[in-house]
Amino acid sequence: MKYTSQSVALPYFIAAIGLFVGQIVFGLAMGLQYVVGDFLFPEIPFNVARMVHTNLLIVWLLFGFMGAAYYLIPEETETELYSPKLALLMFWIFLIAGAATILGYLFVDYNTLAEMTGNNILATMGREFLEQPLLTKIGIVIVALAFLFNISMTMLKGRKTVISIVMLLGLWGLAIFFLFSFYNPGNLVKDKFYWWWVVHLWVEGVWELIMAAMLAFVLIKVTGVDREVIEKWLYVIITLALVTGLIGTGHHYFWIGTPGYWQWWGSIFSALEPIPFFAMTVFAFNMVNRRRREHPNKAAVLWALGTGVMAFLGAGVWGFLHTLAPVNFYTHGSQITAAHGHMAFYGAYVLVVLTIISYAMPLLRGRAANSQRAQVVEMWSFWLMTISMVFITLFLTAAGILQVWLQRVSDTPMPFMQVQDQISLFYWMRLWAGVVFAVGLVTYVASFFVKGESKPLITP
Amino acid sequence: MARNSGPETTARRLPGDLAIWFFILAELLAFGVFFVVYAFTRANHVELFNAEQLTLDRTSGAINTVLLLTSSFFVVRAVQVAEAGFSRRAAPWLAAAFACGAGFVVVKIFEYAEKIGAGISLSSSTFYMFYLSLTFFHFMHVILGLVIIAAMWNGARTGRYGPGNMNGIETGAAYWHMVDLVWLILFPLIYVMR
Amino acid sequence: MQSSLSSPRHASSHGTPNRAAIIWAALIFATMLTWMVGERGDAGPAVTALLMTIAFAKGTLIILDYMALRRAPLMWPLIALGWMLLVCSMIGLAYWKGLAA
Amino acid sequence: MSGTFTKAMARNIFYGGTVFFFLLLVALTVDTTTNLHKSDNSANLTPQVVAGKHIWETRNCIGCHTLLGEGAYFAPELGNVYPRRGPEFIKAWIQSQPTGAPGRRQMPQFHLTDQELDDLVAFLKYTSEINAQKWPPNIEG
Repeated sequence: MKYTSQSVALPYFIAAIGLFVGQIVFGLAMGLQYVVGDFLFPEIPFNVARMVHTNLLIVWLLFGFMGAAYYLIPEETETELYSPKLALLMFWIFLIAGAATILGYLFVDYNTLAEMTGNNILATMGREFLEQPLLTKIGIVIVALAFLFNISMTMLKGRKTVISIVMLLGLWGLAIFFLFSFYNPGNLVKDKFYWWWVVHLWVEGVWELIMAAMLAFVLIKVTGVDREVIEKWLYVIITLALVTGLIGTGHHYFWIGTPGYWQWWGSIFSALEPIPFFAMTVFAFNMVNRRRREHPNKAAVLWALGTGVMAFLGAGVWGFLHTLAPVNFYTHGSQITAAHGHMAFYGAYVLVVLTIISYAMPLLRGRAANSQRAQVVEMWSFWLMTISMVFITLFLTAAGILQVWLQRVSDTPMPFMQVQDQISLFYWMRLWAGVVFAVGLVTYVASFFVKGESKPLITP
Repeated sequence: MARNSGPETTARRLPGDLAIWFFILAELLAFGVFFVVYAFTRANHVELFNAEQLTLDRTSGAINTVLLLTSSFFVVRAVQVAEAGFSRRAAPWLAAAFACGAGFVVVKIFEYAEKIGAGISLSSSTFYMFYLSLTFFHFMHVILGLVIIAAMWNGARTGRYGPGNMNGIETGAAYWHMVDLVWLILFPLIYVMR
Repeated sequence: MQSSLSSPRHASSHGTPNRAAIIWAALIFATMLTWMVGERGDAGPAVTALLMTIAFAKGTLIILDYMALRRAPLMWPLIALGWMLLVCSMIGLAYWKGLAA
Repeated sequence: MSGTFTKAMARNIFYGGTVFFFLLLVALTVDTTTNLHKSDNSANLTPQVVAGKHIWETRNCIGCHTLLGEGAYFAPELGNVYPRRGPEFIKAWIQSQPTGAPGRRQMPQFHLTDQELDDLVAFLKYTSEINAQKWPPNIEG
């Protein structure tokens, strides 16, 4: 850590990990509800558990992105943060608002929550991933603006590197496209159309800028490869990501009442979306192979390489599997979608946040790297979580293929619930893979408490 | 930046910036997939495609081909002149290239106006969907290319280019030739071949 | 800038004006050929093959000379020509499939 | 790798390419918006349908079901539930929840009034008449 204000990243990272644990607890509960339908009913119905699961994911990733920005922007711009106090204040506001929202989901009837929080003034709730009450949405905008103000002011007074510019572009894009969450027309087709301007343009657009910038930052640090080289490739990769991803939005416009031409535009451009992910993998391995130093933090290198590979598999390959309109006609809204969603979010965004945490956390705790023993535990957690996620994805894919076959392709299609019974074996296996994932997560948290002789921080 | 500093004049060298070549490859891939998808979709609707293809104006398509080819030629001349060390003399060539490209845009707008006037849209039929999508996608590339040529013209006029500084002009030229290249397939595929 | 006087060694990748003009004439001639085929309304496998061959030939000239990949590292002209060949032959294949249907 | 590769050019291409493809997305969006009335069934978008959509949202139905394939995958697709089950079955079904069958997936009781049930059914009817390019493949959704 070169600048004292970087330390505001620490609470953000801790909160991120804490909420991650919460997300997985609810994930396990839902995994069980898939096979034991009345588990926790009526206290926590599936729709509440799912809302908590997905909203916690989004919130902890946002905590991760913000923490990453607070950590890397001062170092990149070579100046102290504009206002560490504002950053800490926003941390508490965001944490309390987030926690209040989750508690609201759990302890207040959703309809009552909607009435209490002004949903009748401006109805924005009840749409997938955007279930947050109006007040929370406004809170997110305020926190995001204060955060962007803080980061932008820091950048204005310091060095403007490519990594910091790309990171900032991504974060600004994130805030701007979130504004579409306030647009909820009565026309369902329009509602769905612009809903994707938040969801797709986040995860297959501006978030990729954030991810690439974070990865590039860690790669510069752990490999010692010339900044010039890494930044040029950063530009090329994000160009490819947006060139394919922007029109790739069309792969969500196949069957929601939009004109038929989206089937062609969406299929063609989203078929190219794996290319930037592949480029990112090649780039990460290339930089590590050309490394000019042996960084003591081996775990961070592992997370970084894992990000490349798993993002390519989850977002690239599993996305491509069902992105072509003739295939998607059968797979749309099936367990195949769920399989892709799990591995893509894990591979691209969970791993990139864990990468920066793995790199920055020891430095924030005053050491160059954790002890050998702590790193071994951390790497174990990587393999446990990653391998179990691969299995979760494979089991869901198998469930999805069977579901599509029985319910949609067959000459004598079966009703939904009957099909669900047929594929419950795969749901059980998914649940067990999820348990292993949770074990991996516990291992991960434990790695922070493993004692041992850590590498001392040598200030250059 | 060891640019052309070696004594060997025969060394193989990629003209323009590597970054534009990645972009060109991505574009060629997108166009290529689009073309092949068109062709295979046509195979399932031969009558429809053959009938509606006749409503296209082949002559303006051919004129546009000539305009793009001529424009490309002018850009080559501009690059040659700049390479010989006469940056300012490259400017008129680039202006001529721009004029040809603008001519393409005008012809295309007339073509679109005629089709839109006839009530044809992206949703009219599979053929018109492809015709409008492919030509409009290409059309936007021409517009972007014109912006780039204008920037190159400005650079040439201020004497920026020369044997020691060819990166900008070669990069823009490579992009413009790519716009030409895809049209060379697009024209016979959509306007002529039945 | 001064050094450019003393370094006339810049590897010219872009051929001569005459060569560029001759290629331009060939490209225009080929375009006229394609246009004439269209006006005559010719169709059939031979015409498809002819038009795709013309397109490929024109593309080759653009790639090798105008884009100046002739003197680029071998990988680049091969990728560009490979793309051209692949697209033209896939289109040919699709038209052949259309005949059978 | 011979030749030039500069950060400035990579940056220009990033900005140029991004603006280009974003404008293309905007152009397609404009076309979609102007032609949407042909497929979005907005002719039947009555105040009752809008009220039904509000019920749909405030009961967080999307947390279990899919609607035109989007949502959770825990419970049946409802984009075509209107032709699949008909209005009376839908209302009776909602009123009789939860089934309480041990080990089976449970749907909460939402205590909807008759008016609210009618609104919701109107919304589901409107949704089923959206031209979704023949999706889903069959009546089972």
